[in-house]
Amino acid sequence: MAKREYSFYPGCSSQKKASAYNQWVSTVSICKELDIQLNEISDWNCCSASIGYAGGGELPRLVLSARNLALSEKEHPGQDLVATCAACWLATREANERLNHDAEMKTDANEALKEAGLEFKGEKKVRHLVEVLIEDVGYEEIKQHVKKPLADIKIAGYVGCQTNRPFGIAGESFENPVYLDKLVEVLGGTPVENYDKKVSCCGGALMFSEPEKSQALVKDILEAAYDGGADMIVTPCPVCQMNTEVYQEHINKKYGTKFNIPSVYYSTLMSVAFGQSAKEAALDGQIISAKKLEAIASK
Amino acid sequence: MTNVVATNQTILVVGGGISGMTAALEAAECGKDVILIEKNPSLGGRVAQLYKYFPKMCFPTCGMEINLRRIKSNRRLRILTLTEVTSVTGDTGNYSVTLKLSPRYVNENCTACGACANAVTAEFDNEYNYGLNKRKSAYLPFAMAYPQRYVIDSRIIGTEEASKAKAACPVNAIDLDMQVQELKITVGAIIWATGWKPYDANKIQPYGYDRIPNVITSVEFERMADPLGPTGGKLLRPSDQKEAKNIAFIQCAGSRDRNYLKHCSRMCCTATLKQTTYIREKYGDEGKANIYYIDIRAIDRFEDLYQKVKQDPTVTFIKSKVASITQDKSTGNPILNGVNTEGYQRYSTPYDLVVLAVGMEPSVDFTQLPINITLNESGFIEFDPKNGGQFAAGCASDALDVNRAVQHATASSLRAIQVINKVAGAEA
Amino acid sequence: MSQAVEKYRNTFLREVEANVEEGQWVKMCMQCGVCSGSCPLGPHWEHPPQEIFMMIRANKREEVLTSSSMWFCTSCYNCIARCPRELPITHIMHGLAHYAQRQGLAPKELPTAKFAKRFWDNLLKKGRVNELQLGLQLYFMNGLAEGIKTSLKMQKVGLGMLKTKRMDPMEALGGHGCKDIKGLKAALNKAKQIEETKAAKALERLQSKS
Amino acid sequence: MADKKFAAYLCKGCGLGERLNINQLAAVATKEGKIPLIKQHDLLCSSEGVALIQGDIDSEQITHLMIAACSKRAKTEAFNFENVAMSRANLREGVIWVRPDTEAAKENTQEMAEDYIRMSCAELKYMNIPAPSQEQGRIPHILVVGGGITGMTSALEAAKAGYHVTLVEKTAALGGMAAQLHRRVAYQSPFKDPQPTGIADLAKQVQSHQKIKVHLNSTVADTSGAPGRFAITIAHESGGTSTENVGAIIQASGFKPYDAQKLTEFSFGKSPDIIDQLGLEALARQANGGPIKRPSDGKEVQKVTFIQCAGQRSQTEGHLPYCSGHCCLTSVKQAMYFKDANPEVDTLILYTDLRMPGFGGENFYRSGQDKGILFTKGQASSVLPNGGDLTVKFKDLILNEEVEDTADLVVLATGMLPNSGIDIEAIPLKVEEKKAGDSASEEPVAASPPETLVPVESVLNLSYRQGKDMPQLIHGFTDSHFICFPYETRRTGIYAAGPVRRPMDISQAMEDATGATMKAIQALENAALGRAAHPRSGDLSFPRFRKEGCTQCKRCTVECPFGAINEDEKTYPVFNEGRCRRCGTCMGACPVRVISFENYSIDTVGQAIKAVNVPDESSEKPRILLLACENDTYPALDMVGMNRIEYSAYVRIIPVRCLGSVNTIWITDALNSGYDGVILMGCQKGDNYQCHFVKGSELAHIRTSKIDDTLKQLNLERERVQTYEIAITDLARIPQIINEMETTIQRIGLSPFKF
Repeated sequence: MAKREYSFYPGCSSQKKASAYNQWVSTVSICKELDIQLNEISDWNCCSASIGYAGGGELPRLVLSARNLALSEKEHPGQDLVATCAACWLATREANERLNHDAEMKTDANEALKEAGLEFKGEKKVRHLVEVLIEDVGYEEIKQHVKKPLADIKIAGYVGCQTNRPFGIAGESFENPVYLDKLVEVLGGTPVENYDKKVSCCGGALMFSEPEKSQALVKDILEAAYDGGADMIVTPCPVCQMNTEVYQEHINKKYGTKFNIPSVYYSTLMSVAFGQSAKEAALDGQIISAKKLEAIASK
Repeated sequence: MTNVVATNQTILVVGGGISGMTAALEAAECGKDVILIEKNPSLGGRVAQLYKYFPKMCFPTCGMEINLRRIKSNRRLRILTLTEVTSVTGDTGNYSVTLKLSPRYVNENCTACGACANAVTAEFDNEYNYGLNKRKSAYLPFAMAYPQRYVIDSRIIGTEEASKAKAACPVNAIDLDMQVQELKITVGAIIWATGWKPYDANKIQPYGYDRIPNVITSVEFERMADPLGPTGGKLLRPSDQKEAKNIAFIQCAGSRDRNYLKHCSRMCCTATLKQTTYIREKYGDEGKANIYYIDIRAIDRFEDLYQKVKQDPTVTFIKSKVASITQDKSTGNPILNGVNTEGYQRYSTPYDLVVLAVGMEPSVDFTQLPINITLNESGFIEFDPKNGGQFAAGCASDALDVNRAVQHATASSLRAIQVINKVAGAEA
Repeated sequence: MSQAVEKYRNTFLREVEANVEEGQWVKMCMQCGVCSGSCPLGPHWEHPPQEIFMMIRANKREEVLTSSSMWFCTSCYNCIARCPRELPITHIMHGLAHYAQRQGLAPKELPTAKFAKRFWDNLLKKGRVNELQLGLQLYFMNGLAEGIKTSLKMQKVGLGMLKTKRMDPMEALGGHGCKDIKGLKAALNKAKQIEETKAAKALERLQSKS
Repeated sequence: MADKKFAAYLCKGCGLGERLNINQLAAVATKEGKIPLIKQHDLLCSSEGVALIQGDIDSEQITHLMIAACSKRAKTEAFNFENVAMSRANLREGVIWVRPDTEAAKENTQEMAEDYIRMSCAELKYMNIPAPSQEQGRIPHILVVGGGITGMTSALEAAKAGYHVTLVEKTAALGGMAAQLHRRVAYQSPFKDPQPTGIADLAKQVQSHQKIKVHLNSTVADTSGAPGRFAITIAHESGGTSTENVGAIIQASGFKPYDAQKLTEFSFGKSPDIIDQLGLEALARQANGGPIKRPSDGKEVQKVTFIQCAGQRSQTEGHLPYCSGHCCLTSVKQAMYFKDANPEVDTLILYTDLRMPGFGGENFYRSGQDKGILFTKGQASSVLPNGGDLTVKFKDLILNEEVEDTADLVVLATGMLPNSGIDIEAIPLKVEEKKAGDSASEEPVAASPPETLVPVESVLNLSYRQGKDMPQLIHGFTDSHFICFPYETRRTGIYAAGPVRRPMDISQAMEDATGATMKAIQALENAALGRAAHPRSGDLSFPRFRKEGCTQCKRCTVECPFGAINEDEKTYPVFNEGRCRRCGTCMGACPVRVISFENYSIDTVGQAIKAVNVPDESSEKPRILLLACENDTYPALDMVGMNRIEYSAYVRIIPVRCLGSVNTIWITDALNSGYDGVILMGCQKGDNYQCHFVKGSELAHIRTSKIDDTLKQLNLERERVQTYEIAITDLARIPQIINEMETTIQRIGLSPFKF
């Protein structure tokens, strides 16, 4: 029996060979280290992120999440539902709260779910893995697992939007959450102080439809990290990670900048600090390689 | 031991700010026995920290002086400072109240000569100036403080500092052995004039009060404008002590906002109008005031002040709730970001200094006290017959300006007298 | 000014309340503008949220529903977090976009509208989103020539993703999916049906009253 | 009065003993002050010190004592002796704290202290212990003028405290404006819905209360007397009169609505569907919860537009410059009438600033929004009847466009005008010539001249020399000018309450009524004891007048800021002690110096001035007299001392009750005695006056401006007398002014009047 067990909703981007596959890999490795067992919901579906609205109405979109919750309730009773993807977590938590708050809506959702032979009860807590790490495991315990402190690495904690608003991590402010900074410190690194773009939007899903407008936002985020002397950016969100990492060349071309800064998941950071291998930390998943982490991992 | 004579024909007034002083004096000057308690070492409350009053731009110390003179010449009124209520039991016309008296460590021998302050070195944040400067650990809270007696900060008790203060006193006024006392009294009616406190600006995260040095609160600005304040009346930026000339005011900072205070704090609009005149007073045409507002609530004849300020070409009004404040790292200038909703114009404007017109919240959380009283959603005391012989006066009842608070306190005084007269069976 | 009679009536507001996600909140806006100032893509909005709310009250149905503005919502939730009146602005924007689309009034050539629609369709197919298919569709949504141009521009990104095993070319052909896709589809169809029935009823109620 | 027995006590504490030669000061008190009993003490304010003094009072029957220690504002709890006259020589804040502790400064500092001893002794000699005025008695009875919600509340609150009330209402029923309302704005949590006005119930309570006597169809025909002995003549419509003696008066004469006919741009009067807020109340009462119908054709209103600030907050001629405070709340309430009856009705409120303050206001606004009221920040420019409908033109300030909209009904949120009676300070009005009642008959006439804004009927009919009604503050309202003292009026014992005092809503008016009742009760209780009302509350002194010297010049009657002094048939002043605030303005005004107070007189100050030792010319030590208003300047001087800010050792300071009490004889006497300069410091005057007695500072400025003639006669430079307006915060400025006078004297030379 693992020390802690959760019902797990990986989401589309964390599937094998999807854009956040590296998050999945590193998450698996840190959970192993911390003795956390993530039980995947067997037949989960997409949450529609925050972009399904053109086609899907309010109720259909809620039903998507209600289905996942219903499955989790059925398969993993008593376990909190945990997600690693910001959008997945947000959509699921939102659906959970709204359906529990609005009896009529809940009845409607269940009427729809009946078609799939499911029922949403609304008895689960929906949590982000970061919450599990901070609240259930705690900084102290994480610190005890640090074998290779991330010495001399300056890291900009980019929290982004959806892990931060409208729910956020308990006790953190919307405008200046500090949990990533604290985590960086616990892992032996140096957080960038006053990183004032830490909760700015990267464009999210609009990177696909409005790339230029979104890249302008990413440019500011990267610039602020550079101004703060960051060696790399750390983020909890797959969309943030991808948007800050993969478009740097486009941005450089457009704005004449010379960005080349790695953007990593907090799970990758932790994995490296826990002394796990580059592969376990999914460092091979970096398009812009995190050389300083690689150096530590290979020590 | 402090001795207090009180009966069920005595009125207890809790809070020695302008409302409490008024309520107490009106009753005492009507021949009633009144006990006025104040948790701080001196009377005066929030108004003692104001530089000027709107709309006349007169000085609160002036009214304080009159009220102090009334207090000094009234034998019906007993004042206890450093005193708080810890419990209330009983009912209309017969309340049993427990008071907690904290030690001042200075007795009535004190002549306010200041020798103790000269002797000590330890300093603490000056509460009177909202922490904008330091004060000694033996101190007179402010120039007009009444009782005009020094205070020894309890944090130095038991240290060498305290002994130094004691040794320096030429009149043997320092008594370091003073202890907390508990006092039980009987009173007929209670007036809660517990007042307000400025909303904690740290909680208004988008405005970065906790992160951007040149973002300050309206109460701090008020101290800054005061020639007797921490900056000698200069409007100095905290980041570099440079004079701030182009200043933005953000209205409803914490008020009318479900994230913070749901209610409108009423006085902030007029207070800001007043504060723009400070800028004019210091710089003439060289200064600039920029007011970001939702509605300018300059009610009744305060409208005159609004019209006057509107005429001033150095004052600009922008209908907008500022979305966020960022900081220009090279200059330290706060940058206001948002949208002027009148005609939709986006702005990102730097200023030398930003003043948050912070809202008012009740200074006492009555839900945390063993006191049975009806509160509204914002924690203000509601007028409710169930409150019996307990009445709110001033800002304990709602966000009020000084004038209205005094008016309300005067009314509360009569309500208490009605209870007392009934107890006394007084037929006119 | 012949249309004067239409203005500042509740008609459109009621329609929004009946049809738009969280539409009942629109009336609570007090025009402070904090949402408009908080939006990351704000400068691209012809009408920022607070103005859209005012337009709804001014009965500007056509202008609102044909607007491109709400399609610039990145779902960053800044507006919600800061709104002093508790308006779930993000959701209202999504709801308005959805309703505009349903009414056939959404601007046809808007990239986000197309993308959002395709996202949903992609999702519907297998219950999970196929990033590559979605991406390819996206690049070609503006026609073949544009698509090839975009593909080339994005080529390096794609290669990077491939190399780091964060993209699977095989996904273009099939890929992940829900096992009970039938059940999921049935549930979604039912949900859609419930929603549309309710909206129709609400509209009927409205029309019978006025 | 029993024999005066004098004693002086010199304190050596707070450094006085080290800095000053106390024995020498004692010698001055003995030799020059002629005080028989003199004691020194190490710390006079200590319990031993106080006991020492009290012991002497008890055993030696001391009646007059001089304390030479700190400022008279300090240690008041310690030096608090009953039934004695006391003067205090301020050696601490006034001498050692403002002088450098150097050998070089010592001589001048000691001279300063010695002079203060001389001055205090001289003052004490001429002081008497005041006995209360017996002119009035205790009449636990209050007159309330006005039977609206304010008046009724006042009456009930006074009765609840055990006082009798006579309520005079000029109409046939109680209720006033509030009786015309359908509902009132929510006044308690959760502040969501319009509430019953409760007027009928209130009226019933008033009418059935044993302690309240109601006169309907009646007006106040005459008010004479003073607090504690007001005599009221009440005229009844039936023709008869009755009289009543009351202790105090509450004026709750309310307001009248602004005449919307003046708003031609909004076509008021051109269509019955364009109404004001009271008009809508009538419609709502008619509908009584059902659908509201428009007056023109009885059609159910489907769309109503409210125009806020109609004719208000505007500098346009004929408009009201102020905000009436309640109209936003009222319009929201009225829109709720429609919404509660039928949520489908469109209700649009056009506002520029929505003023719904406090906890309740904001909740009520939210509730209005929740009910579906549309709010638009918009500036209305016109309303025009258009067929059956109305066309409203406005600029939507948010959408930034000119809009032409239609409505079934338009409600103009017009303002309120106070029923404050006659503006006694306006330039003599022809209004005064008009007979009461004239105005009512000429009501609907168009093109009204501006002076009809001034009500022509007196409310109180005061038989006061200064006029029939209370002076108005601004825009016709009888508000107090003082932030800290909202019930201050310039007619002692008469308090305004409700919208006559300031624009306000019902909740506020009820609160205001209660506060005013408190003040009225207090005024009558203090009058009974012969005590002054605010701000010298408790003061037992009042002006004593030597009729034989009086020249009937009327200056005292004209200048009294409180209208306390009438004239008898021979035009001698009649003082009305109960009305007097004890400021001393009459004393300052009197050219023949026949007015004084027992403890503050021409002599107490004049002799102190003369007691100062003026050195001869050869010493080159000038003397400067500073007459300092004790309200703001003297506290400021104390704080100067506390902050150890130094100033010239040549100044001698005498606190005065108010600059208005300064009689020019003091100045001429000072100059004649060889003072080189005289400074007067009082409060701010003018429109934004800070003078606690309203006119005192202003009058002093006028009087001293005339002193130029005297200076000319004496062949003295005009710079030798200066008058300043000082604020309590002027800690830096006061020493500067004093030092500048020293410099001036150096420049122009010492006075030639030294002996």
